[in-house]
Amino acid sequence: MASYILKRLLLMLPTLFGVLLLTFCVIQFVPGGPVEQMVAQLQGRDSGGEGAVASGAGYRGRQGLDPQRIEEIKRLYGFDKPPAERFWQMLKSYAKFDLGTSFYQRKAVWELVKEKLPVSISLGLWTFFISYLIAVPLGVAKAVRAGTRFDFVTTLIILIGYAIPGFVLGVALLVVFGGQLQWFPLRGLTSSNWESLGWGARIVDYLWHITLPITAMVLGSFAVTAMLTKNSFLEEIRKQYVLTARAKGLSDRRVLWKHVFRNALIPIITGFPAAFIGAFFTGSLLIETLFSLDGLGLLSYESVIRRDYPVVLGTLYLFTLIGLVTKLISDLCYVWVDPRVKFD
Amino acid sequence: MNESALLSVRDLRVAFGGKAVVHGIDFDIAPGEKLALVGESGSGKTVTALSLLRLALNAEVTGSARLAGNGEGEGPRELLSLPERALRGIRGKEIAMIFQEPMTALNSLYTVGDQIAEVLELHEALPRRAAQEAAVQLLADTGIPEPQRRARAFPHQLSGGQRQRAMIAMALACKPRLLLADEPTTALDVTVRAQILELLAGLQRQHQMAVLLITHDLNLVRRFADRVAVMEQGQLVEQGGVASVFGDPQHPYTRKLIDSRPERRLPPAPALDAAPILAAQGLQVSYPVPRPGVAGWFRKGRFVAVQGADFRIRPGETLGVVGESGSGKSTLALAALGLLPYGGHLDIAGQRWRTSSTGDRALRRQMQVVFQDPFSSLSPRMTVEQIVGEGLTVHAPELDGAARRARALAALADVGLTEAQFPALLDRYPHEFSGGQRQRLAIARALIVEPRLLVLDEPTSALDVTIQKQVLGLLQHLQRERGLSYLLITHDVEVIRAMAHQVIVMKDGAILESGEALRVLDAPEHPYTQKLVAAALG
Amino acid sequence: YAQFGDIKYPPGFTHFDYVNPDAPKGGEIRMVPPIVSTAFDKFNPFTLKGTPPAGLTQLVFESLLIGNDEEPTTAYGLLAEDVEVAPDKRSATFRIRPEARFNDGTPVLAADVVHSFQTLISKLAAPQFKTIYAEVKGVKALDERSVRFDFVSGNAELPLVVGGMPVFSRAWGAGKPFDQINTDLPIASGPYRPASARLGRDITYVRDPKYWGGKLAVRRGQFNFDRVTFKLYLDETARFEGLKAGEFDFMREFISRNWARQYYGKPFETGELKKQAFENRNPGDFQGYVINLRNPKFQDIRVRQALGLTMDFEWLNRQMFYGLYKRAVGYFPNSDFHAEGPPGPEELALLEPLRKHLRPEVFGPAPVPPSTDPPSSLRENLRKARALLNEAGWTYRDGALRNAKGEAMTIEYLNAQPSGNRLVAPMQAAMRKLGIEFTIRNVDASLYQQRMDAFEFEFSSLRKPGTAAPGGELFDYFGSKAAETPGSANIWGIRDPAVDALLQKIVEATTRPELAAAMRALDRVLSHGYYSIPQWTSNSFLVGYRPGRFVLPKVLPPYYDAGAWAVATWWASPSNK
Amino acid sequence: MSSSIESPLAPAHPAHPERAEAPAPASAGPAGNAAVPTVSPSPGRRAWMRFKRNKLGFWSLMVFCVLVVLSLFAELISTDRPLIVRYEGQTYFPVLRDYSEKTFGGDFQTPADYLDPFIRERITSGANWAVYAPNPYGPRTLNYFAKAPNPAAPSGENFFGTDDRGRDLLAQLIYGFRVSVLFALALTAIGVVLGIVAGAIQGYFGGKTDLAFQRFIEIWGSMPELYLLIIFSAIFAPSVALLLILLSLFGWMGLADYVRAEFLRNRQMDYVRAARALGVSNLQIMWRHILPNSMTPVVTFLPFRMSAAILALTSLDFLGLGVPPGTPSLGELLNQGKANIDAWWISISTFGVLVLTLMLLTFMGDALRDALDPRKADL
Ligand SMILES: Nc1ncnc2c1ncn2[C@@H]1O[C@H](COP(=O)(O)OP(=O)(O)OP(=O)(O)O)[C@@H](O)[C@H]1O
Ligand SMILES: Nc1ncnc2c1ncn2[C@@H]1O[C@H](COP(=O)(O)OP(=O)(O)OP(=O)(O)O)[C@@H](O)[C@H]1O
Ligand SMILES: [Mg+2]
Ligand SMILES: [Mg+2]
Repeated sequence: MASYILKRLLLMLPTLFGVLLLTFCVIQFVPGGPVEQMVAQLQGRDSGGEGAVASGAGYRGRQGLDPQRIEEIKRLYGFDKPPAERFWQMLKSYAKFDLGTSFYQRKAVWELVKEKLPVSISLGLWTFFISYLIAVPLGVAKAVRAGTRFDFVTTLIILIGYAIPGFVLGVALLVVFGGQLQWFPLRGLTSSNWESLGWGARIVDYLWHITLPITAMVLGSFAVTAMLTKNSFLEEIRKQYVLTARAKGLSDRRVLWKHVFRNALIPIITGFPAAFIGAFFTGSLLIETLFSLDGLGLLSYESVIRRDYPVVLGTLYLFTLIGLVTKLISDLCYVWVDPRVKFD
Repeated sequence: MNESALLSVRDLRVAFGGKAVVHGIDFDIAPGEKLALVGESGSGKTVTALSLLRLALNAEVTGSARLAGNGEGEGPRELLSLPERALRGIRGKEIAMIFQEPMTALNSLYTVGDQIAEVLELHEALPRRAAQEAAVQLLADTGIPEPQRRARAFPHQLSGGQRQRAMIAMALACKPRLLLADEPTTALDVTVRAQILELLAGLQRQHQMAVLLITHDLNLVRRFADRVAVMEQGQLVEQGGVASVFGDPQHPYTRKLIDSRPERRLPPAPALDAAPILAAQGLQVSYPVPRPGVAGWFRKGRFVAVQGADFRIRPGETLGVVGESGSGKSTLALAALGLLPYGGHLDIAGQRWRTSSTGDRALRRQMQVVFQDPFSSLSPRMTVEQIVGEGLTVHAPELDGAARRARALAALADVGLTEAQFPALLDRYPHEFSGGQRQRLAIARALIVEPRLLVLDEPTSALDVTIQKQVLGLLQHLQRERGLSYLLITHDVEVIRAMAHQVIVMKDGAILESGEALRVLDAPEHPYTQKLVAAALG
Repeated sequence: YAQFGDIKYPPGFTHFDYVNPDAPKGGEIRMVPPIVSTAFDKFNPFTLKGTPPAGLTQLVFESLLIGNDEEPTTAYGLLAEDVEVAPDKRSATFRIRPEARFNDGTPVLAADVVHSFQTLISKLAAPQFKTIYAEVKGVKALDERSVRFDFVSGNAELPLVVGGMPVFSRAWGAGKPFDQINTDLPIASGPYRPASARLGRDITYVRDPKYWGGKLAVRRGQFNFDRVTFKLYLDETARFEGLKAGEFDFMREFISRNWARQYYGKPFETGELKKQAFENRNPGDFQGYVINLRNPKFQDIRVRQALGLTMDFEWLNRQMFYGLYKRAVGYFPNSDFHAEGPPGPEELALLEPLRKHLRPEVFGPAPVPPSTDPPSSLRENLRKARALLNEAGWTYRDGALRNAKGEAMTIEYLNAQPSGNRLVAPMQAAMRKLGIEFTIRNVDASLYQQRMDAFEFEFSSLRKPGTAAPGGELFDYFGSKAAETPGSANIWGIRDPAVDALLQKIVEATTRPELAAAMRALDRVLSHGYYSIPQWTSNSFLVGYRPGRFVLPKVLPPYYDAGAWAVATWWASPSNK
Repeated sequence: MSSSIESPLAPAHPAHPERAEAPAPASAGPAGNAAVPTVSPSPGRRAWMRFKRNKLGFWSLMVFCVLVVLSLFAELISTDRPLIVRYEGQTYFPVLRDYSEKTFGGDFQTPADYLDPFIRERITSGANWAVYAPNPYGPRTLNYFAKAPNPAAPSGENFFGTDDRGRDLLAQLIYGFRVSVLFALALTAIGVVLGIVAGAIQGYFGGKTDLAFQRFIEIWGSMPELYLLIIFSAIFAPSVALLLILLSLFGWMGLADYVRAEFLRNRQMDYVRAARALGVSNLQIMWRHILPNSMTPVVTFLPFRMSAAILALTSLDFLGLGVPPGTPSLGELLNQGKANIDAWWISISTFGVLVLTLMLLTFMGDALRDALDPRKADL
């Protein structure tokens, strides 16, 4: 086993390399790089939507950039060097866990990620816990009562929850509970006077802020887990060892939770570490935008759209690394949960 | 109705999807009584036992099964209509059950120790540690060597007999008032079997435990049971004291049962110098086992299950393998088939067998196997037609669907499964059969490809004597006609006597003795063999 | 100082007409920035990377001169008490007020001005400053409080350009390289300073009680709030709900549909919120669909004219804009640069020499975009369009509009804002009636930029911000040279000697009437070229605000930006404490 | 027995006295008698019977099929072209053929717009008549002559209202359903096949194959999908097919993980060993023995993958990478719903269609699972 782990750890190096290389290559072909982005921003040209109202005059002077200025910007971004050299430099600094700095923000990628973590963790972990805590028992209950009205009604409910896209639900929640009823705040993770609050009040304030976004995210996340739980349970529940367990006089609950659970939820249990870690590092772009939360979802999206390559590659590197480790952990979990499984 | 009875069953009927398989049976068991239920394979014995605990899935059960009060404030209870909750208090505690197929009946994700301890924690409210220790003790009582280690093993790491003993330990954990033992000793060698019977008898004496013993082994019935009930096609055709029934069988089926015993009608052993179809030299197999402590993280221990085995099988010859449960017989067979990595040499029809588990197709066709636990070796989502016919699709792809069906039906008929008996036989799934029927499916599956060598791991353990006779007859017939060779693993000395030319005796992974079957059985040299033979005659 | 010498307020004036000089100080105004950004991450608005908080330059940084909302080409002394422009307009000398102070109490000196200028044109600052000050040769501190800027050419606009330069203290950032100054609070001379050094989603500015310039005429009655807050919302729906929920006070609406459909409900009924359109006379932006002349099929003016006929503005305005917009006409709407009717004598004087380059129609009335109001109708317009196309050699056969070579007329609309798709749908339908296949190609912003820079498009949409003081930048938009320069703003590919000549006249204009005449002539020529299909325009700011908390000045200035105007000239009502 | 509740844990026979009589009549009922067929149905038929036994699933399948078929004939149900026109003694079939406007006395040679009041007037006045489709709008038809600004609330003219550019919402839903569902079916089918194949290979062979394949998946999965889309959209004009290809390149990985896990577990089973001993080829073992026992996650994910595909179709729209603009799709309607919250008819109706689709798919999935599970009794 130890040798297997070692093997996997060693294999991470080529994998990381492959990931970076591939992405780096792809990036070379993406039309419109950061230089174009910046130039567009500086020229203030836009294609005009509906909004047709005069904009106020800013600084006076000629707009537009001359080629010399554009060269300067290129140098600033290091685009004057050939790609191979840039890639090599990048690898060297990544080996030292130096992820570089953003093109658009005066911040190291590390710092950016760190900054966004509170939001992503808040959203991710809560959603994760709530959805698992509800979905798994619900799935079990559905399996036990498969085909009954309960099963039907809950299926209906979770599917409705699933079918409403998070952002539509988010908007609805926002309008009703934020705008109309004003029960919940509309944006952010904490109030502006958070610093001055006591501990208890801080917690309340925090929970108060995350209620709506979490609700919007959670509702759609049950369905898959619940259905998977249900179906796996149905698969297992008819096996012979269930009979044995019942012949022992175990209560249904115990049979389910102890014997069937472990067998049925192998995929879910083994996916757990990955999902758990994933909860830290994934964001939800639309919910973050809607509730003005500054999280990783937004960061990744914006960096992709704005061609902020250091952030794109840096976060990719970081997350791939974490992803690889968690995948290993979940494979190990798999062996741990099911002693019959062997990888070789 | 018998007032003194511990359990009295009246007009019990069981049906699956409208088709009745048990047609109203009545019987009583008195406290401390040992009732044997014998009968043809598929006659409804298992279903009857399961119904008593209301564990028969998809089954419609009617009738009555009344359990007497336990003298601790519980009055008599009607098992078939008791609320689930109350029934749960009875299951495992007052009535325990030993299942027929121990592999599938154990949860493969928990160690056997955990599974035994669980009952104790539940019914005796023992703390965890104490329960674990008690579990080890129970395993030891059933005669499992190294019970400490085996308690930490997962079911798939145990031999068939060991699993069965784990089941027994689990059932006996709470010293139930009634034990439903469904073929509890099929996978056990005679010495261990004697030990188990001793254990049961002890409990029965001490706790007035009643036993409903379902078995095909008439010797066992003779030695163990007080009374016997004979079942045929869902009907109880005869019941009474062992002596009276066996001494003076009334029903023709009973008579047939008693008169059936395997006959030795073998072709003469081939010449000793004939080229062997299978030759093993210094065959060695070991399993990785976890080491305790931190060391286990880095290195696996190895448990040597077969050690330096030499044997050879010539065409038309049967090699019998007998030996203690857990001595490595199944391991030996799997290795011989190339399904396990092994050390040493293995030659098949003069060709060196590759260590890889895939092997090549042509050689595969020459060797077939019947696994010890038939249920788990049948794909749960394939129909009988697919299971039995599969060998043909692989090895005789030229046949069309209809021809395949015909061949499959013929093979099934050979082992006593006919469409007349079982409507829609070919479209059934394995779980819809009884233990013995599943075993016959496995045999049919192996025979249909007409191999030259057949590895049979306890092929008749779940068969009643009449069917057993039929199957053994078939095997002998094939050997005579086609010169088939068999590697036959069994605990039943009578089967060996009837079938084997050569025999090897195994204990603890090593071959103790080998030679001409009749010679070994009649004049055993090794003390273990002597004990074995003595116990069988016992 | 005035570019064209037309100063409204004489020396010694006390306040601008559009402010209330006696507005009480105090209270708070909470705003949202009009553009969406994720977070504020620096206090230095002059470097390339990062996002400074909204309002920073207006509230914290002051310049030598300050304009007002009435005269676009005039500025008055702020930090400078006096400005002298050399007769040849090749230099300007500013004298700094002795009382001018930075917010750390130190006086504003000539050296600070020089420092600011040098910093801004250095590599460390954002590159556009270098472009802005390209025509400034250098700057020199003459004495402690006098500073002279030297110009490359005698352009009358340049004193305004340097006068508008933000001035900050040399001490800001304590000697760090300029691009490292991020979270250091700016040391500048404005009336407000950020309330805390923490950056993030919101920013509050507090009024500096020691602000040096509160009594100046150019500041009198302005910047009355004690606190100015900007709050960030990442989502437009959330922002609007925030307005309704009372999280902030003032919001501009850019989408007519929202204005018409969403600005109602309880808060509006109770009067807590008010929706109001504030008129302005700001030079309107040009906004229109642009046609790429580089493509042979659009080189025929009749084809372009026919395309223009397919747009049914009246329908759009009725069905989609709730009647809030007006049809845009010409390239410089809502200003005195807009050409109307037949050309006036000054224009004729400019056009006459170019007659050989011009089509005769140019000397007639300026073109008016087709209307579908009765008696004319879309059907009528389409008939005309068909006639024009036929003349140009395009006829309908085999299921498409084809030219002599049998090529079908297809038009691809390159678009970076999918929300705009709905607006071209009717045009698409109308073109289909003519047999033109109009497809929409959505691309992401970067690709759009790249394609536009390379002029690889057929049909697109453009917004050119209006300016009250046009100048050399027009070469970039309409000049022949720019048509060949990739990345230039002449995306039409206009190559017209007449236009070039008029552009030259514009930069050479020395008086405003001269400028205006040249601009009108240009507008006329461009409009007659049918290079674009003008879209729509509006001359009011749509604003939702909380009337209970504010008192508004009585007079509306002509040229202003709604947000800045509110922050500067509104004051708190008694209930706003 | 068919009437009794199929609860997996509760015994199938009466557990409580009050329920005692329930099964008896059932077993004596027609189901009980018909239970001894002499000619047995094939396994496929038995699976189908099990499927049918799940009423909900069966009816879901029926409804779904009807909806899909109807939407395939959308051109007859919802189109701006009249089905039949009788004009000046001649009969025309505009649904089937293009007629130029000139045919009906209009000005243009291009195909006529039959909703134009001008044309409408001509083909319905006097002896002329026209039969319009039940919903007289096509997917791209602007209701140019509507009275209310867009988006307009439901009215007699547009039963479901119009969207934000004045297209009939009902037509949008019908065509959007068709595009979305067909796209989703294709994407799901491809994804499932690829996912199963990849997962099966990894899980079954394990060891080096697994290691190598997993690395490949890791690298492949980290490919910046969005950039690829941007690159491709710069090269090719976006189309549904392009999107289908690109999305299928990445859509299979999640499922592959689950299938791999199931295979890793099932390959250790005795029946696999038995098949191996029989000499069955690896492919056959995977296909016949392991796969049927590893289908749970696949069946579970099917409906969800479908709906994810429906959403994916337009999640990229705002980048300009989605389907060609103007293609009706449910995702686009959802986006509109968000942008126009006050136009409730857009979100509600789209959402209703989505939920309905998802429900039908899930219930079908349930029934499929039942059908695949022989341990579920078949009558
Ligand atoms: N789930 C089921 N569905 C349909 N038929 C079944 C089912 N389980 C058992 N049967 C049938 O019921 C009959 C009785 O089965 P049972 O398991 O009781 O036999 P048995 O007496 O224990 O036989 P054996 O000695 O072979 O184990 C058999 O014919 C079997 O085919
Ligand atoms: N996967 C495994 N891992 C570790 N030990 C194992 C494993 N499988 C079997 N063993 C051990 O190997 C020994 C031999 O097992 P095997 O199954 O060959 O016995 P057997 O002779 O067939 O016994 P029985 O008659 O009870 O079936 C037993 O002690 C068993 O505990
Ligand atoms: Mg049985
Ligand atoms: Mg064995």
